[in-house]
Amino acid sequence: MKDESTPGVAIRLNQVTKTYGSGNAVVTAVKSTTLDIFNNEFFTLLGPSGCGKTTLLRLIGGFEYPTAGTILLGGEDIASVPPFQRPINTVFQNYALFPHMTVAQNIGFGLRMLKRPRHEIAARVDEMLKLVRLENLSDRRTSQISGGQQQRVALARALASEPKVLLLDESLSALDYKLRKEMQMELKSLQAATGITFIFVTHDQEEALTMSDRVAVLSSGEIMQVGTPHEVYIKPANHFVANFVGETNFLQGRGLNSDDRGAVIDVRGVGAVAIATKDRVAPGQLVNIVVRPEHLRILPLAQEPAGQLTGSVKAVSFCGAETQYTVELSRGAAVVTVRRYNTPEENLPIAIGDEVSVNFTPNSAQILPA
Amino acid sequence: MKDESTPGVAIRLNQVTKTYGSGNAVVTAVKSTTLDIFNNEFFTLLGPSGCGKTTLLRLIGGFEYPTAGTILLGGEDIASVPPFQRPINTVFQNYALFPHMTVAQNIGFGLRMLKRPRHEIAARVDEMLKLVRLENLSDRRTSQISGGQQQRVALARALASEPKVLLLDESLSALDYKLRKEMQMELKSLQAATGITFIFVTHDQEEALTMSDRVAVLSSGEIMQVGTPHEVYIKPANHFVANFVGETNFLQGRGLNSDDRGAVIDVRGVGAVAIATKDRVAPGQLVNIVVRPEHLRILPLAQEPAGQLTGSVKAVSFCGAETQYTVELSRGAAVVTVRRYNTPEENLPIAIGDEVSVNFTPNSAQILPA
Amino acid sequence: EGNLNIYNWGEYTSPELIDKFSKTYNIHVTQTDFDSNDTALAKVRQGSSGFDVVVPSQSFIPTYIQEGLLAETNPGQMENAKNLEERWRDPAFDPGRKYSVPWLWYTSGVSVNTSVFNGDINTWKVILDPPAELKGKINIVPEMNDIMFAAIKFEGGTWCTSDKALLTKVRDRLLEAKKSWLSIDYSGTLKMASGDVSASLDWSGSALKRRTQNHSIAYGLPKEGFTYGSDNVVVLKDAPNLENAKLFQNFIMAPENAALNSTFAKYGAAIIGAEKYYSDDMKGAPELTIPDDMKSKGELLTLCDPKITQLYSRIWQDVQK
Amino acid sequence: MAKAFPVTHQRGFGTVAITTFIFLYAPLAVALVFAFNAGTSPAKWGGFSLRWFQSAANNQQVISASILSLKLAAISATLSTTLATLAALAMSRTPRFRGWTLAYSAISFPLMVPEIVTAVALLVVTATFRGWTGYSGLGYLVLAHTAFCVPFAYLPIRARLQTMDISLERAAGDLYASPWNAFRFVTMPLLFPGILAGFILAFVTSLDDVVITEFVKTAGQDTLPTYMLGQVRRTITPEVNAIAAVFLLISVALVMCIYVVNQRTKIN
Amino acid sequence: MASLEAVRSKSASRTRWLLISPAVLVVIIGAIAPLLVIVTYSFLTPGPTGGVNYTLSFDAWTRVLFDRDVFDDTLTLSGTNLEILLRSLLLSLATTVLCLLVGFPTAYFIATRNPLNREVWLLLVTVPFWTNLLIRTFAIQDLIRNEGIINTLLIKAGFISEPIQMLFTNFAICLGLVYVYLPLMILPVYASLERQDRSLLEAASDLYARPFNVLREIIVPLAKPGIIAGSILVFIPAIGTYVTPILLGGGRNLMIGNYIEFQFGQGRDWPFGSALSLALMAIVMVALLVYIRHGDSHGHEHG
Ligand SMILES: Nc1ncnc2c1ncn2[C@@H]1O[C@H](COP(=O)(O)OP(=O)(O)OP(=O)(O)O)[C@@H](O)[C@H]1O
Ligand SMILES: Nc1ncnc2c1ncn2[C@@H]1O[C@H](COP(=O)(O)OP(=O)(O)OP(=O)(O)O)[C@@H](O)[C@H]1O
Ligand SMILES: NCCCCN
Ligand SMILES: [Mg+2]
Ligand SMILES: [Mg+2]
Repeated sequence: MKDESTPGVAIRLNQVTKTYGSGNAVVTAVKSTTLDIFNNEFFTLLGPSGCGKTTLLRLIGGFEYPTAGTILLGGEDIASVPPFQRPINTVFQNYALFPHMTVAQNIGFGLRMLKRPRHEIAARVDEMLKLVRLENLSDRRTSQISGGQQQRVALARALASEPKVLLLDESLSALDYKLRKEMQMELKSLQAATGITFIFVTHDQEEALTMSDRVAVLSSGEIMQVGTPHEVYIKPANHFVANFVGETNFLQGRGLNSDDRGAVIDVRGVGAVAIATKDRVAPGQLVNIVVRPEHLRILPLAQEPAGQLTGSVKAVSFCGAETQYTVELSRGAAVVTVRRYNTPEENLPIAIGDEVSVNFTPNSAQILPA
Repeated sequence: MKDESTPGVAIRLNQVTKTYGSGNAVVTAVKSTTLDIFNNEFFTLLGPSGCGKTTLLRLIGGFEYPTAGTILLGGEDIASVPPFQRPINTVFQNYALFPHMTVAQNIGFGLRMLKRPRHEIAARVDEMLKLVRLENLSDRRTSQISGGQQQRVALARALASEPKVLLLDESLSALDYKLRKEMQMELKSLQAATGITFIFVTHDQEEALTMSDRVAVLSSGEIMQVGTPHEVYIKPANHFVANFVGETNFLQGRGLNSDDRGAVIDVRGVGAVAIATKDRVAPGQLVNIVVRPEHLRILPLAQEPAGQLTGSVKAVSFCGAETQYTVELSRGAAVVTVRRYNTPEENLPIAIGDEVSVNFTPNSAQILPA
Repeated sequence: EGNLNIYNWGEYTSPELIDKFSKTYNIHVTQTDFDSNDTALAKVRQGSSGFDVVVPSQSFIPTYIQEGLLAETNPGQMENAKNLEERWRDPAFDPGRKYSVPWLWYTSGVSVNTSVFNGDINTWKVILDPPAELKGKINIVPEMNDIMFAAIKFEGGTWCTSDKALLTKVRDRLLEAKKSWLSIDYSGTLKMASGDVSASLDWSGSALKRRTQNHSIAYGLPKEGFTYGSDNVVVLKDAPNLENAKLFQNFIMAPENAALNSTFAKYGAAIIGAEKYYSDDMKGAPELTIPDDMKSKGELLTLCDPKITQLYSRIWQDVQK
Repeated sequence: MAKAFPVTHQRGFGTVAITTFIFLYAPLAVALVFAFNAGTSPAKWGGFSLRWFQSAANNQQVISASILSLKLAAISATLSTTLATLAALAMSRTPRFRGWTLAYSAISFPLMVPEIVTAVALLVVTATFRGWTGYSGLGYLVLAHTAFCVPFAYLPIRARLQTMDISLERAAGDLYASPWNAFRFVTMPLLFPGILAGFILAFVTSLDDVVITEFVKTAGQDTLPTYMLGQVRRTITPEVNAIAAVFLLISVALVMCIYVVNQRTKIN
Repeated sequence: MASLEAVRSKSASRTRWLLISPAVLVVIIGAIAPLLVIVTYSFLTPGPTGGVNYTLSFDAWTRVLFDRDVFDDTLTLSGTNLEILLRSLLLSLATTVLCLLVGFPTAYFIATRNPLNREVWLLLVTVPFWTNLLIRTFAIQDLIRNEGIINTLLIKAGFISEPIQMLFTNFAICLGLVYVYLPLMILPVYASLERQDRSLLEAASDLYARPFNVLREIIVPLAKPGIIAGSILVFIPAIGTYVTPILLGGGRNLMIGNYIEFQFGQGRDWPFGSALSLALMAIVMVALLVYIRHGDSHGHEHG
């Protein structure tokens, strides 16, 4: 069953469902998921713990079999191909390096299993060691190298046999902050250098946004949104995505009227608020206005006439580069968070208890069904 | 030895040194440190791993004895007082809750050891449970409650016997992002409510800045700077503090001239740059100009005449709320990082390889000796 | 050729004898020890024990025969049977020697370390109502019939009595005496030399052997009555090596071979001409003869009626636990 | 000035511990010393000599008992380790399944029953079987030993498997190793210390057994322990100590062997 | 597709049982089935020459608790059987308690050494354990006999003039059992102490607990699973012991193990022996139940 119609697709998931258990205790880890992942793409599966990311990866890797649906690799159904025959390799979350082998033996393992000639293996291992900059550690045991180095060995090992697709399960979660940032860069450039399709799993939204060409946001086994990082952050498809990716303020209201260029929403306790959107909002429809904290402007009320929203400051939190203000809007409309960069000279003269005006431009808000 | 001269001081460290090991393998964990921590203060020890934070805390708690120097509690030398007689309690990093006791038994443990009457203990435990809002979990085992709840039990347990000083060692590090933010707030308000001196240890600069009245920044067993969060971020005392607290760009140059209102620095490959500072810079003196990434402005060179600095973009990294630009300044002056909030409409038309102009105002930079 | 599995009392088989037998016939010999006739019988009764020859006391031989445990090897007709002493040639327990060959003979009495106690030792009192010096230093060999015999005689009864009143006294006597006993142990007599034990219900040869190691040990035959008897080599019906077993039966009836045994275990052989091969310490040893004035007190031990034996055995169990 | 508050210090525990170690070693030391006694008492020193080693080496019964002991231990340790390895692999490399608890209880059963009970039970059964079949060879002992060695072999193997990361085998599969190759190149080398520990534990357990052997053996099947138990029916001489010395040496060597292997191959 | 998953799990299940069954089978044949046989035997009557007669009877079980008088066959609560059971129980409990009293501080001592030395100390505990049981028991015998080292030293030192009778006493049995099974106590207790989080001790000190209170309130309660495991591991073999009473008890201080053996040997009463074995099993099972109740709850019990 060759599917010639989609040349650019590396992996195609077709209505894939995976359930665990039986009887009353059925857990649906992946719910009829359909998804195309393209060649040469850095694709990320993002979602909270337990949403099914690992399961999806394991389905692709062949460690689990789908309960329903098909998985195509390069257009070919791979249902009956066991893991050790799939040209798909995995970088495991804990690296899973073989402790009884040296770095070089680890990297060469896949090729040895593929019965490649010795000299070819040796050459390829050298090449890989160079790629991940570990030439002089080739004879070390994997227990004698640092976490970051182990991660690079795991990568080299998975890449050595030139897989079509590389799967990475939370490969950076165990690293500390600095090392993690570094490895993000390295992964990104390795992907660019090798041109292999990377499917990366993380629960860290910043990591997902920074690294990926496209992101799929998952929740409870279902895909909520697939798009570029920018799309996902700026135009979240639903409440879940808006909330999970970045910090967000929600203002509940009802549609007043809407046309091609925007809508006017009646926010309880605030009044009419104009939003630039192409979506139509039916009059009376309950919706959420979504605004990011950094898109809100805050000013002392005394200093300036009231804008769209007014409220009183509940908390001011100095975070170095930024200050975060927590504002309770008047008449209980909502509690919103505002962030702004600190100026070097002084902080805004805003303190806890102050009355403030909070504004945003019509362009900076989104509308989502409530 | 009562020291009456300093009524507001809760803990005084006087030339405290602590070394581990002997012979060739001596490690100096704390180097002749002198420090006053005031009553009712939320004081934070901030520094990278291994800088001696825990050691300092353990010295105060009585688990280690200083190699040299004295520690005064309320003006009294406590060198020979064992931990179980010091009115100082600790919230351990891993909470160290007694797994074989209920929440209530944990909280009452200290009072029980102090042989307080039963009814007094019961009353105090109830009070503490209320304080940390865990009334209905009092009979749970500590293994049956969540991380955040455990942390609150640890707090309540340490507070129950009304210590003079509370020590908290990386008490939030183990929590996940959301919970951690929440607990920061709670800790802060608990400190305000009880009026007890909190000494808090963290390696997370954002946490330190957000929570503390004052921060001491440590490096290799020495105090680098003590001050309010704002002082430490905006006026770092030295290169280490500037680098460790927040992200920073350094531009190396030599003094040209300076007066009361500022200095002009000759930055290699850039030319004269004016900085608003009260510090005098001798002509020819090697200095670093320190600018925070969020205080740099970036614009396409094509769009606008060149500002102070020009360079080409090496990397653009989308992080959701912000985008980070890595710019290599012309003539190899430096590589700087620029951060700015994303606008909702579109990103800046700046891509990798673009020539850009990078500016900052004289006010937004600091000068530090190189 | 082949094997021979011997099941015998511990410390009762001369290694030289085994060596010699082994070399003569090129037979590999294995030995297992037992410590009482009851243990041996129990093991043999389980069946398929793998043993070829067993050496029970003559009192048990009728039981072995009745239960069909033995192979009829007719040792009385063997070449060396001519060496049998007259009084062991046609015994009541095995008329015509159809099954058994005498190994060694013994009397059952008490050995005492005279440096600890030098009063009258020709009485069961030594172990059943012991003087203060011996309390807590007494060993009893775990041979039920011997100890029951001693106790019944001490209480003035006759062997195989079923008189309840007397047996109650016997039981009480034993229970009382047990408090003075240190151990109920086959090797207890062996420990006399080392000082742990100072008096024991014992057998003649064993007593002699101890005396050669510790000269203050003496053997007494109780005037209340004592038993004598012999241990006999029989061949089991399910013996895996029947022919070798027969060879062995014949072999030990040769005087010089019987003497090897005697010299090792210090008991008297039942074979004519064995004496001249005895070691010096055995020659004229008092342990090996029954003095004329005691001859009337000696009884050849027989097993009682099974009902009575069962009664005795339960008394013995009560004492043991 | 002390360096740190001694939070783990408990008064008197050190003294008790040292006393305990003396208690553990004093009898062994005495027994060892008397192996070199020239006299005939295992308690009264009569000068130095190696005569009891010689005497043990010449004692036909000791030699054949030793050979049987070692043979039995080798056979039953090999068998039980093999069986335990298979079972441990199946029981810890798959998710919990129905019957897991049953299988686990069965395997650890011999650990929970007092030896004497198993011993008399086996006595009864083997006696009957011997009667039926007429076979009275080593088979009964091998079976009995293998059975009670299974849990001893199983425990360290399973412990090793549990600390062994299952993702290593997955990684092997991911890297084109067929299930057999994954076992051969990854599972087996990593499991080896556990298997070795299991084997040695089973070996020593078999070598050490008195009670079950005593009840199951038939004529000519004395192992060294049952031969030594038979010592209660013989004169005790330092020959026993000499045998003990040799066996102590073997045990220590085996323990050291496990120790070294474990040190070398700690899973990181 | 669903069937593919099903087929895989079915064949996996078959392989699994193929791997497990040999081990289980051997244990069944070599340990479990014989036990079932003696369950049957305990309800039969003794054969005249050992073995059994196939007639149903509860006599064996009756005799576990009651005595038929030697002379008049009246049933009374069996003083002697109970005495043996009680002695076995007391001796094994005393052994367990002594092992704990000695073993706990020892385990604690090892657990508080630095990690490198710990392994060596632990090795020192295991070496005697791996030495043949008989060898160890003989060693004790040599040590405590009247002419043994201890008595000789005491006499030489002038503390006593007559050797103290230690061999062939209950004390000797207890000493022997403690000696032989002590490592079985130390190892699990050590395991639970070694896992203990040092910061819990610091937390207790921080909260005004003096060292003894730290021991009582934190260390011991948290080591409870190890203590229970150790106690069970010592108790089971101690109560069923057979060799030690023979070698150190001099055959006059019988324990239940010897009494059982007696029934299969000289006593020639297999049903009664079987019933006694099963009674012993029952005691052990009760002990195990206690273990499962308290040992598995991770010691989160507080007294
Ligand atoms: N073998 C299994 N048996 C039963 N349920 C399972 C199994 N594996 C996973 N699950 C369940 O399936 C769901 C998805 O699990 P999965 O491991 O894919 O989540 P995840 O997104 O990787 O989470 P995490 O970020 O915590 O790793 C969860 O509810 C999990 O409990
Ligand atoms: N018991 C000890 N023995 C020897 N050196 C020690 C000991 N404890 C700490 N050190 C050393 O002292 C220095 C300070 O350690 P400390 O634990 O106080 O650092 P820290 O700031 O708390 O680090 P982290 O953030 O990693 O907890 C380190 O170099 C450490 O290696
Ligand atoms: N020592 C052997 C004794 C034999 C008694 N019949
Ligand atoms: Mg996962
Ligand atoms: Mg620390």
